[in-house]
Amino acid sequence: MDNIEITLNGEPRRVARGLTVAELLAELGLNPGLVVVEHNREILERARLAETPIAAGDVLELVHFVGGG
Amino acid sequence: MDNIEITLNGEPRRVARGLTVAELLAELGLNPGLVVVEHNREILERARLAETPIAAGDVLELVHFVGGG
Amino acid sequence: MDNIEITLNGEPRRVARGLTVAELLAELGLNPGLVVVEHNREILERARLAETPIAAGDVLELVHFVGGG
Amino acid sequence: MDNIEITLNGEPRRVARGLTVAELLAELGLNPGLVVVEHNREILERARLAETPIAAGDVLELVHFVGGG
Amino acid sequence: MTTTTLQEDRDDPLVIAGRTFRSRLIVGTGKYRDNETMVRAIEASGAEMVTVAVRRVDLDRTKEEGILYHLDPERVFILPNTAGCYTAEEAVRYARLARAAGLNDWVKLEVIGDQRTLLPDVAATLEAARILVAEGFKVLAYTNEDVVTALRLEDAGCAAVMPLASPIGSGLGLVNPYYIREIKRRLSVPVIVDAGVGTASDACITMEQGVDGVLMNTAIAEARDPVAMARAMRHAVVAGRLAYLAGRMPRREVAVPSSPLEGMLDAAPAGGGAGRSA
Amino acid sequence: MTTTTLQEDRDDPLVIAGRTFRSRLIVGTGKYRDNETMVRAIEASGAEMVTVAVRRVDLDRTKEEGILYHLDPERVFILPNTAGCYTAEEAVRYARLARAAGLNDWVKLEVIGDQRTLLPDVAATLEAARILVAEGFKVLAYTNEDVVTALRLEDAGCAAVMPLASPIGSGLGLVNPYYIREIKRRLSVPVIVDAGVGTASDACITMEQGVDGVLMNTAIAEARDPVAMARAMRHAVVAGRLAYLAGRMPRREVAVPSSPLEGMLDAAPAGGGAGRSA
Amino acid sequence: MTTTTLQEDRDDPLVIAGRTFRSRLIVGTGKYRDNETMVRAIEASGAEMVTVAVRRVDLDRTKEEGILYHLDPERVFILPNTAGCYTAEEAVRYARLARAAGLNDWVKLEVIGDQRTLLPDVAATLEAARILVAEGFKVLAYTNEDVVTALRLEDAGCAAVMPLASPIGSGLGLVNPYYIREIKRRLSVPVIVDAGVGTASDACITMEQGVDGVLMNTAIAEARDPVAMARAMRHAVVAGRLAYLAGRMPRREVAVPSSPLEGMLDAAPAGGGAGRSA
Amino acid sequence: MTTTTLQEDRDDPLVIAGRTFRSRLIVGTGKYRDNETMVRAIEASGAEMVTVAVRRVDLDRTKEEGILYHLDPERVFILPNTAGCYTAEEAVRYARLARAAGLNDWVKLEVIGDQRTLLPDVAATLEAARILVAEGFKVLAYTNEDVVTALRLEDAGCAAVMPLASPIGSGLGLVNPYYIREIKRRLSVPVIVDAGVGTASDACITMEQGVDGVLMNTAIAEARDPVAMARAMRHAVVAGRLAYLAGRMPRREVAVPSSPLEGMLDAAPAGGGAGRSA
Repeated sequence: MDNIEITLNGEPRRVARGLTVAELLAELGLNPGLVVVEHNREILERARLAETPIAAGDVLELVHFVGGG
Repeated sequence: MDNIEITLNGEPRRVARGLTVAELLAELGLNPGLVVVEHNREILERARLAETPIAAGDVLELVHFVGGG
Repeated sequence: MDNIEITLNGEPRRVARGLTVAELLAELGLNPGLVVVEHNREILERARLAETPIAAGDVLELVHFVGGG
Repeated sequence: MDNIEITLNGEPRRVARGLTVAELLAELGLNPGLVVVEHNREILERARLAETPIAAGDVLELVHFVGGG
Repeated sequence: MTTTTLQEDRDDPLVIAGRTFRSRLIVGTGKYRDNETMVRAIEASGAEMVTVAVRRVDLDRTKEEGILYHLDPERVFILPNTAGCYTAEEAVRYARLARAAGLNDWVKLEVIGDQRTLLPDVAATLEAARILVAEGFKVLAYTNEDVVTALRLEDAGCAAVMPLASPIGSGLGLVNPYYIREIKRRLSVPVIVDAGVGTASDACITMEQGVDGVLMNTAIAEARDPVAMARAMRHAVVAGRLAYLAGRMPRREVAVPSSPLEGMLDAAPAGGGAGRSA
Repeated sequence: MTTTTLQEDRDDPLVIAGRTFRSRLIVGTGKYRDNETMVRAIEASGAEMVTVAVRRVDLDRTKEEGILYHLDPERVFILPNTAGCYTAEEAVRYARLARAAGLNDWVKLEVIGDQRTLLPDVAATLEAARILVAEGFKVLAYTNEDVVTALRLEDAGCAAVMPLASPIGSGLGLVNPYYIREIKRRLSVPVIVDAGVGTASDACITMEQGVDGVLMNTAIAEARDPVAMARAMRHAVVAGRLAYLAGRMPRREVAVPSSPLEGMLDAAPAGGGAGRSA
Repeated sequence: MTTTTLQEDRDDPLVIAGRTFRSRLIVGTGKYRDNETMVRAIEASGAEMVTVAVRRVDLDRTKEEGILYHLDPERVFILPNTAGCYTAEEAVRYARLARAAGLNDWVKLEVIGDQRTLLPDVAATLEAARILVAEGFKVLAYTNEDVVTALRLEDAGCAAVMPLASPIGSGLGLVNPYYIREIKRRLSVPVIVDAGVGTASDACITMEQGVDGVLMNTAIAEARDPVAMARAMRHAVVAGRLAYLAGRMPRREVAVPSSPLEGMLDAAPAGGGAGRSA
Repeated sequence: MTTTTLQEDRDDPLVIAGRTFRSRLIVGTGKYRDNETMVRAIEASGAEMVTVAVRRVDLDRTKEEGILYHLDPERVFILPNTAGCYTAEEAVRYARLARAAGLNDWVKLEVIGDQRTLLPDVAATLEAARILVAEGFKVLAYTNEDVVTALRLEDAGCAAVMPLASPIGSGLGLVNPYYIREIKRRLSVPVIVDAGVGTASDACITMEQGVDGVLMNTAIAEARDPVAMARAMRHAVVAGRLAYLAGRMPRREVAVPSSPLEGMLDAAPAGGGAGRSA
């Protein structure tokens, strides 16, 4: 099928063309409520996860809170 | 009346001849339960306060507990 | 006689018109070798003390080394 | 030849009967000026080293100064 | 068993950016051997605010899930940090990501200037603080013991200033009480001592300087028994705070008896004096 | 308001001469501005044992009445001291008078050797201890930091040995932790550090050495707010004890981050780097 | 009377900006009760470099004349400071005036950030250092204990970096040996500890950290006998330097005898044992 | 190269039992890697008195010969010790043997009470001191920091009292300056601090307390470079002594400038203020 390459958390990754960020999170089994998405260095509000398609070459960072001091 | 001189807590004092230690405490308004009596350098048990007469020249120390560290 | 007003070490002072800085130091009994002169916020080299006239309104600072830590 | 047993610095040792302490030191190659002799728990003055014979069972301690704090 | 209250209520509460905390102890959530120990230690510490870091989700799921699977933001206030950032720009980026998580707009600002000591880059910290304050963040700024920098962080609008007791994770305790007292004396915003505490007495001494609170992580997480140490720290912070408020006795080089001198008995007649031996 | 238990119960109780105490803090009753403050401070301290002195009754009634008008021996254990005694004979006399009061046969043995420092006369203390132990007293002996003397007091049958932290009433705190740790390491009977504590952190540090308890008077009585300081001391003793049991982290001269190093985002593209300023 | 050399020569000399000094002690010239005491104290200190301040000539002649009436720049190297400056611009102005005096192009750069503590404004110090280095000055920069700032001052081209031991004139000694050791470990240019020394042992401890030198003024000028203290400081700096080079013994909490254990005599026969008393 | 005198002569000399010493440093002769190093270290230390131990001659000649093969009693005063003795009787025996060597009738009296800490048995020390003083010995008594014991040793006729700074060979330095100051304040005979010094600053701090001298062995013998450390100690003792005599400045928590406040130039016209950056 038809894939595109993106950079996800620093790693190259191929995803289906036309996939939205929300779909990607679902595919990754991530709870959108506990993850923050940075899309091409811009923070992507949760409200816009479903309406934001992923384009070839996009740089996505998925972050959350971990133990720290 | 007929008095004798004793030393009470380091001070000379005249008391009635024949007075017992218990009577002295009563005279001084002291609660025998909260005072310890040393009679001529010997500790006087409470049980014997009433039967112990005071003789001329006796040295009596009346002590109790006070605040201390 | 004909005087002008200048600011010398922060104080207003009247000096003779046409006086040079070198003459002023001499008048003040200062050894030019042990004093540094700032003339209108510019450092004045010793070589130029004699050729530099003082004009009305000039701001002169005469400094030297003192005890310090 | 005829030997006797003594205790020298805590060790049993056989020496010739009639040997003096001075002779023992010489035999041991010790400088009498740098050694102190305790003979049967009594300090033996240097002056008496030559006149003091060693008897069977004697306890001799030969001490000197060593490095210490 | 004996029960009592920690009496934090006898004291004014700690108020940062309008939010009230009864506990003056803030704890980190890093370096615990497991999440269960972390949760129990936080509980034992009595802390009402904990720090967390912002990191990438581990897509391989080999590592633990996010901390919010273990902590309830309703029960303990979450303070995101910018730990690991070496520039103002980087710290600002992490702070924005943290706010986007939707919990609150607070940030423990850390801009490190040196990898070996983890001491702050004070100029970059100041720069980041100004940017974040302008964006409406409540900035709690980690800094060194320098009162000049502390005053500028306050001027920049930080909600709290957090000088260190000694380097992060060192456990050296409060090395410079003079500087910490001076910072507290000069600032109006809360002063929270952050980093360097190694054991309970370090926390106690720190609070005795009059600061508003203490933040720690390693001292609890790396103790042999983190839960017991967390409880120790809770008591130590209360003890130090109360001692500061109570006002200590003066130090003296001459002894002063605690029992009265008067009222002693007449000494034994000469000839006795057992105590004269030796 | 937040409530918790002091958790003294998580720890083994302090046992002296077969008697159990949950609190490891023992307080004196001297030098208070008034009896009401003393009573409230003792209550706040959570102490279960208090020391008292033996003195002549004041026949002119100008001075306060006996302490037992204010303290209930049923609620707090009374430990009579021999404060102010300079010979073994004198101390023995005071101990016997104290026992004759009928409360118990315990005594805090003090034989002072020097008026300026109030340091003990160790030879006389040892002599008095032997006499009193032979008479069936439970002897808690005040002594200096010398482990040799401490061992002999234990050999003499003392129920507890009480080395000082620093001179009585000095508030200098624990001057020689090495000696105190050594005494604790070497003795089997309880070691109670007596005298010298000045503020909460002093008590906390002292307990962190592993000793069994702390005895103090001036630090509380001479604080600006004795009741608050008593509460501080209660927490400080628990904090120090728990920290000792928990096992502190190691001290390091190199910093160690509390937040993970992995999982950081890719750095900003070159050209950014705001933090590079200054 | 016993004579010896101070043996500074056994050590590498101190080299700053290509200039060699055998003494590692630099002294100030301020706060002396009179010039004669100052001159004698400098002589006694063995210092080869002294600091001076730049101030207005007193036109009323009420105050003392310039310091150069008392010090011979041929015998002692003059290091002008920018003491009292609160901005980079001001400090640069004073440095230029100092250089115009024609002695040398060195400057002890001080930009103060706070009047109460006299702690430096590190950002302004860095800014002034860059300007002065560009103008060819040999800059010896007074700074705080922050290694991040110290590294930047080195990067800026300073000839020496001078962190403080404690605030100017405080006499609190070396409060933070960790930071000072770290600065020395990380920098290549000479590290001179400036300010805070109060007595000889402070100077000795400071040198034991391995730094290249110590600068002081108040500790000598305000001693009861400044000349004797100057001599003390000379010895203390040499002692600390030599001890650093010699490498100290390890610290131990267990005693180790200095005299041999072997070679002891056989003990007294039983029944003796006088020492068993007590 | 710079030369000076150690100026010990500016001070009153140290006088013990009528004998005068210009150096206030006494060194031990034990634990050196070889005799040549010992001899050079003693020379470098400037010490005029050294301690030695009394031990059996090694009849197998496997061990080194007596110390007098290496030290000239004409050049350095020999002080025999009773190190290793655990009873008064034993110490008296060693002292008599030492005197029989014919050098002098001095003894450094040591009666150890505990093998782990090498702390003295004060009762046995006192007993031995009385016996030896009665036999005409000049007794220099090693003791702990207890002023009560120190006073009794003086009363017993000791020529000097030698409290420790910390346990023998520990290198922990002066742990309890209060006690040492108190002993010095109270005694009339010379007070020599014996044992515990670890590096030069320890010796300097010790002398700053006002004591008459310092005795050390391990700090020099176990330094990486014993000869350099010996020289360091020589300077440190002189530095500490001079600082004590000079009278140190007061400690302050507020800074005080070293350069004059008056005579500053008029500030730059507004608009300048480079230093306001950051």
